[in-house]
Amino acid sequence: MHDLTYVIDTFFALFAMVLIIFMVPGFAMLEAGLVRTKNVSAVLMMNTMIYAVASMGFLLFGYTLAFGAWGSDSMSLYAAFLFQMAFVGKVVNIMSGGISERAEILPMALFTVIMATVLYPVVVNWVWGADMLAGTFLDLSMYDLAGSTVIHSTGGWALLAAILIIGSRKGKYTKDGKIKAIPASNIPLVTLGAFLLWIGWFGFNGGSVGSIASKESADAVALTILNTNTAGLAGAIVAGLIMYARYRKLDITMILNGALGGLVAITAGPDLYNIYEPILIGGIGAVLVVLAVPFFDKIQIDDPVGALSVHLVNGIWGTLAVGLFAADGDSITLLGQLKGIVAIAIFAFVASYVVLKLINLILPLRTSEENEYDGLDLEVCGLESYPEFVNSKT
Amino acid sequence: MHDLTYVIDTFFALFAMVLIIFMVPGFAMLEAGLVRTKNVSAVLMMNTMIYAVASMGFLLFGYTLAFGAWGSDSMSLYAAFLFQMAFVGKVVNIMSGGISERAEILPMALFTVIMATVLYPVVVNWVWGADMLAGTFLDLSMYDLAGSTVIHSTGGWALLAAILIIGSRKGKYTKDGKIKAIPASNIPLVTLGAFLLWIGWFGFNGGSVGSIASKESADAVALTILNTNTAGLAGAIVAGLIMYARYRKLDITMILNGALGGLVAITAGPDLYNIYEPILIGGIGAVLVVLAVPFFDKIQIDDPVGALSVHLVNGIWGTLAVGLFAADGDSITLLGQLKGIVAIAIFAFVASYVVLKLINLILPLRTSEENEYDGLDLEVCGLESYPEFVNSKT
Amino acid sequence: MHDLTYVIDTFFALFAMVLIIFMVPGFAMLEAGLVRTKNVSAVLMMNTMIYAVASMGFLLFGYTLAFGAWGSDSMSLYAAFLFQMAFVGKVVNIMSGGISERAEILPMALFTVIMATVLYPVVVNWVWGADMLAGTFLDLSMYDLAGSTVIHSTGGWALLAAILIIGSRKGKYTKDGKIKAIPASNIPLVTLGAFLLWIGWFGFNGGSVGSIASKESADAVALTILNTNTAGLAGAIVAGLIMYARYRKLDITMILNGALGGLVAITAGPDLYNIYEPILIGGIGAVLVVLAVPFFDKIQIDDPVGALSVHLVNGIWGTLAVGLFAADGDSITLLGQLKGIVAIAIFAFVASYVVLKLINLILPLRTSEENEYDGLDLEVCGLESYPEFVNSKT
Amino acid sequence: MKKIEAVIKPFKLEDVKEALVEAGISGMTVSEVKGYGRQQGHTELYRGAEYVVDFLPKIKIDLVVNDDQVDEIIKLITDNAKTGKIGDGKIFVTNVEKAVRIRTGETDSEAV
Amino acid sequence: MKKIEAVIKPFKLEDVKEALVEAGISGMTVSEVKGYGRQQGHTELYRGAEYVVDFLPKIKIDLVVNDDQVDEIIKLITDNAKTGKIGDGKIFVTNVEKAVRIRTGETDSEAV
Amino acid sequence: MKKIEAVIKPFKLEDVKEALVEAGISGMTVSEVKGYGRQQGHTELYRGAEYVVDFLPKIKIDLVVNDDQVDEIIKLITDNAKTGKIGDGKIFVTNVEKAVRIRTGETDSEAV
Ligand SMILES: Nc1ncnc2c1ncn2[C@@H]1O[C@H](COP(=O)(O)OP(=O)(O)O)[C@@H](O)[C@H]1O
Ligand SMILES: Nc1ncnc2c1ncn2[C@@H]1O[C@H](COP(=O)(O)OP(=O)(O)O)[C@@H](O)[C@H]1O
Ligand SMILES: Nc1ncnc2c1ncn2[C@@H]1O[C@H](COP(=O)(O)OP(=O)(O)O)[C@@H](O)[C@H]1O
Repeated sequence: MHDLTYVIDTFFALFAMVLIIFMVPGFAMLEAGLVRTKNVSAVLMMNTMIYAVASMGFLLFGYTLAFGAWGSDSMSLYAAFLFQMAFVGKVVNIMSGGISERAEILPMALFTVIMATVLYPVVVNWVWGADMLAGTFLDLSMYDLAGSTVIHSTGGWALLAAILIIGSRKGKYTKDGKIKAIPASNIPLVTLGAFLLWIGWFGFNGGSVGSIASKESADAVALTILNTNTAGLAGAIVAGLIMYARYRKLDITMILNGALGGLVAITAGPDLYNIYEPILIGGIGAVLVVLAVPFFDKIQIDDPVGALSVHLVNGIWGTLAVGLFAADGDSITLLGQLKGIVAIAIFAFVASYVVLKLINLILPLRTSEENEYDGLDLEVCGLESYPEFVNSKT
Repeated sequence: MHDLTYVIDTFFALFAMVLIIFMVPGFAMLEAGLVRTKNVSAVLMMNTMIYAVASMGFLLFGYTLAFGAWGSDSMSLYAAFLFQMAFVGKVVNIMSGGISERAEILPMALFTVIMATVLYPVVVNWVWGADMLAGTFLDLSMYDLAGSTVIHSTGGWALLAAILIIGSRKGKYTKDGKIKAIPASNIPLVTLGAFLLWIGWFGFNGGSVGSIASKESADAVALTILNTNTAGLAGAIVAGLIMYARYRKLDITMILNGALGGLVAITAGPDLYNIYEPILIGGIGAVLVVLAVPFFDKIQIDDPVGALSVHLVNGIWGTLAVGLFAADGDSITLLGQLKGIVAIAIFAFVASYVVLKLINLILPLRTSEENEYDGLDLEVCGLESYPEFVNSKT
Repeated sequence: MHDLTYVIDTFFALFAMVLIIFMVPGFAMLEAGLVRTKNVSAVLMMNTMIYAVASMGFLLFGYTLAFGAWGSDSMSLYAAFLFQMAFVGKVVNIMSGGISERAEILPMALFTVIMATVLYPVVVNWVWGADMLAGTFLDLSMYDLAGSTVIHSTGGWALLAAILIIGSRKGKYTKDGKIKAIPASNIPLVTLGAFLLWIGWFGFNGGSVGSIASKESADAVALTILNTNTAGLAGAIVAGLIMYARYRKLDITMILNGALGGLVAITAGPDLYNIYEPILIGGIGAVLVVLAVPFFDKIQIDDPVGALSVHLVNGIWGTLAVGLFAADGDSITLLGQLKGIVAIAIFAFVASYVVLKLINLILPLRTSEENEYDGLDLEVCGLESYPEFVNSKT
Repeated sequence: MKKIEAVIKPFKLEDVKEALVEAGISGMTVSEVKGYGRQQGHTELYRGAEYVVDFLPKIKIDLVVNDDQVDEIIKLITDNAKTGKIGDGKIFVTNVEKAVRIRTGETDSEAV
Repeated sequence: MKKIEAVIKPFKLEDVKEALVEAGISGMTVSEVKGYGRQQGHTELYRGAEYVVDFLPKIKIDLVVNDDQVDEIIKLITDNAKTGKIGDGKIFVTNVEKAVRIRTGETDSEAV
Repeated sequence: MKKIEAVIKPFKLEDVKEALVEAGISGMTVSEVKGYGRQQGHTELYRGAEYVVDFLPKIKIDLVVNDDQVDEIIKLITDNAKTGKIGDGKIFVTNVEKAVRIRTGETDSEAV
């Protein structure tokens, strides 16, 4: 009997891992669709290298740092590793999208390595893993099933640090402080990417339950996937309603961002809610996205893909939501959630800021003005993404 | 032991559901590729909102209406729900594609809600579910494993009703009755979408077997997926052969439509056939598509994505095929199949027609001539789908 | 108990098969992105028809030829068939990509049928299947888990034969022997395709272990998928490093080719290595790709998608690697691997060459110069792939 | 000979072409351009930020004709491209000193 | 009337347009072209093979104005399109014999 | 100075460009246009409905040269763009009154 649960949980972890890997093309397509044509290949290359470098770093060092040792009783240790590995790149993905169209590649690659092998593993160790700080006042009791804070906020804080250092794209804000919209170049790619992410999320959250091989855990997994999906649905609907109310337009990019915001928000506790609460949690997630996108623009934090609004803001909201809707007065409390949010915020932001500043001294993070105008594709990849289509560089 | 079959069937239902969700980007990419560039974002938005609104409506009301109550002994009730939920949007998808490039969004959103929460659940209740009409002369004995009639024809009849009310795209037919081809804007997207649908179909039909956790049901699932695939293969080959015979051209859009037609045709009984019959069933499906596309054009039923030919015509054919190839003289009869087809046809067409006519009184279904010329992207989403590519609006 | 392992292995085979089917759109998108816009639909049609025709041929004849008879004790025979069927098209895919932009469709369709029903099944019979040559001096002891030789080299040798017969694209090499780059038309499609292939590879290799339903086989499957992924990661990283060292450019097309090269290289023995060896095997795979692409160009073997470098070269390397890293002195030896490589090389190349030459007599493989200039889309499919985008034919 | 350059609304191209062909014109060259003028561009919205697209898509027709055809052609284009709404476009006439048909080497009025 | 054709670097279009509009120009027609000139194209790399892209993207502005505005407009364009680096582009002036506004039938200087 | 406008078949651009460059021409501007003419467009097929694409892709080369170069250039273009089949295209010559190099302000024959 034990053998079969071992088999089923291994199979399930592999299934979940495969779904998460769909998020690699998911992020790549989403971001390639959101940037201008002249930066598309650079963004695709960055996404590919992030997956490669971050996963490799996690194999060589990160996993041991996070979990102390390789090993798993309940499933194949290789499957357990693969599932965790599938998460790593996401943290850096979240960040790389937000600084695209102006960041140099080499320093970002360096940061990817540091993030994947040190910063993120430390966060995982702290919250999910070996817990090196157990017993100290920094021990965290935060509940964060699949990483609203561990993945999404961590990536978001690193992005905020990077944007503060690197600045906004040339032409995004006029001298007199007006915002110039820089539209997405390929909406079908954006949509495809968003849905690949959505599907990947079923593996992300469902797999985080850790086992499916008993009646209870099968129910927990199914509930988790149901609630994950519901939060995404609610996010899309609410974002659509707000856009329609304000502009009479059903802006598809905002609707998809709303859905992704809902998905981030549910990620901390999809197994804890009843089947209706995710409507509220995802819906509020979408409200936050719709408010945050223009807010960041107003304070001239230039984030071409909306990653801060989706991942940082909703990473925080999702972690809080667990404290609000699922506190049990014992292991899960609003205060415990808050403490976790703040502790990780400080660590992720400060560590990223310092590391990026140091890298900036040796390898400037910002590309030259000329490269930025010509587009990073030529500089970085040496090619054009759509060479046969006449296009107007802006 | 029972626990493990519960676990395995839950896992399998989740696996099947994930495959079906790939049909959401599948439909979106297929339709975004088939319409002109100026309507691409509107179509993508519509597909996204259909998934969101229809699934949410099914969660809040539709499921209870269809199945009487939540609950399942053999697997997690959440997984059972998710699998059924994954079907809902498809019915509306089938319809929305066929009226794209000229339909207003708001009335269609309203119809989506009504379809997902009332019309489709009634059909499900009737054929698969709680069966409110059991015992009356309207009780149906039709065999329809995964919905050739319940999903595809229902969506097709609703589409036919909509096209009759809404009319054809401006410029599609000249005053003297000639047909003007309006070519697809992006063939790779069409192909990608068709294959995502194809893959989703494995979950659609395979999952409809309902269980995999015994030797017999494992065989039934595997046979179902094999036969589903074979019908798609045959559809592609036959459509290719006909196009080549008639025009010396291997028109990829028709080949893909042929494959989809074969997949619709097999859907009523993929578990009932031997491994060769699907070649015939899918092949005839493709013949029907290749004949139906110009036929609908001739009678000036303007269906930009070929949904009537694929889903309605083959939904009918597939349901009939069960009666022809798999009648057992007892529970499955040709007459029983026919009765089901007709009953659902009348209900789906009349109900859709009436509801759409009523909606049309308050919110006109047809967009203004100017919006149609400029493209719905600007009107509906406020953006262009490929802003950096110079294109010629036609 | 036996029933449940039957169920689980059936489920697992279906899961693996579904992943492999993602390689159909994977190859299609990769190749559609790599060719010029004027040949995109022809390439998509070819990929679709290859899947359809090759799979159908395998259902009707090929499978019996390869395995002697239908049947499986350990899982549903339908699932066992489906898993094997999913492989077939790949062999022809590998080949069709490399001759695109100049090959006529009909003769290639004919070759597809012969390849799928005779040539490839003979190879499978020889290495994996009924083994008709058992006992003769041609009996092979090569270890090739998922087909570095059986699939990738076989397809590669057929491609080499085809390119030798068919020649290079007009304009690719100038009269004075200079190479003219013909750039890819759509880089996001290339990237999407590569990742769909990557994900499909998990099913390809993982499923080839043949069972997951015991602790040992669950470990073997998980290790296989882990090692498969690691080789891809290493391939991407090493290709990136070399391109940067040589040109200061991180050419995304080469990075993706490097990853695919690594994946091909690991395919012969992903279950035999420890978790670090794949880094070396995949890394060397990428080195070989980066060297082979310009090498083939230099000797004027024109391969638009780099299939020879990825599949043929690394198919050989991967099979050798098993002899180098995993020889056990008994059933697996370097010599045994070599013998397998050479035997299949001779058979695949000679048989393909002869068959293609014969076909060439009746139906010329090469399209007319005018069709080549205008693009195959018009000739073959009768349509344009992106009709609304102004583009410059080159 | 004269070159007539007409900038028109894209959806009028089909009508204008038909009219020109009926009038016996045997050739023309068309390009996609963007026009700035009295006709105001539309406002687009991108993730909550509105912006004005002030260059509108137009079609430019280049047509070389004999001097005596100019007025007739101008009338034809005007009649068929007019909607009466702002943005209908302009016609400009310039002098062509020489015309050559590449295929045959014919020149001037034989070339067009 | 004269037609001013200016071939400029694409990223200067915005500046030039603003300057023209401020100077009271009410219309212009813009197209995307590729330029060959002293400015060398860049080298691209495709899977290890380098190649030169020698046609560079440029923007062509067509502007019909009254004779007396020509010099002022040329100066305006020159000032706003200049970067001082090779490839800034050219301005050509040709004579326009007739202009018509399609919407109203107005001609010549009333038409532009 | 004269402006030479040549409408040619796209696949001849490379040959024409090479010939012009060899002849010492230092600049030209190229655009993608669609041509209607004696050359019949091809028939396309879309899901069983056939339709004619009657505008064919062409390339337009704009080239401003000194008066004395015109004939030589016309010959060069004619020789290199000719296939002898219908649709080879046309060359039109117009007068340019003024030319300015934006970078330096040089005018007329120094500007081209
Ligand atoms: N002075 C000009 N020079 C060149 N093109 C012009 C000029 N004025 C207008 N155009 C072109 O004509 C188009 C229509 O002009 P507009 O002022 O919008 O309306 P109308 O044609 O009704 O006067 C513009 O979009 C532009 O392409
Ligand atoms: N003789 C010419 N006729 C037409 N266009 C020209 C001519 N010479 C240059 N151009 C255009 O002007 C652009 C800039 O010319 P170039 O020689 O590169 O630099 P500069 O303008 O600084 O002299 C070219 O890209 C081309 O579009
Ligand atoms: N009167 C004209 N004015 C402007 N362009 C023309 C004219 N006649 C032909 N053209 C251009 O020349 C191209 C070739 O003309 P066509 O009549 O097809 O063949 P040919 O050049 O052999 O006479 C056309 O596609 C069109 O772009």
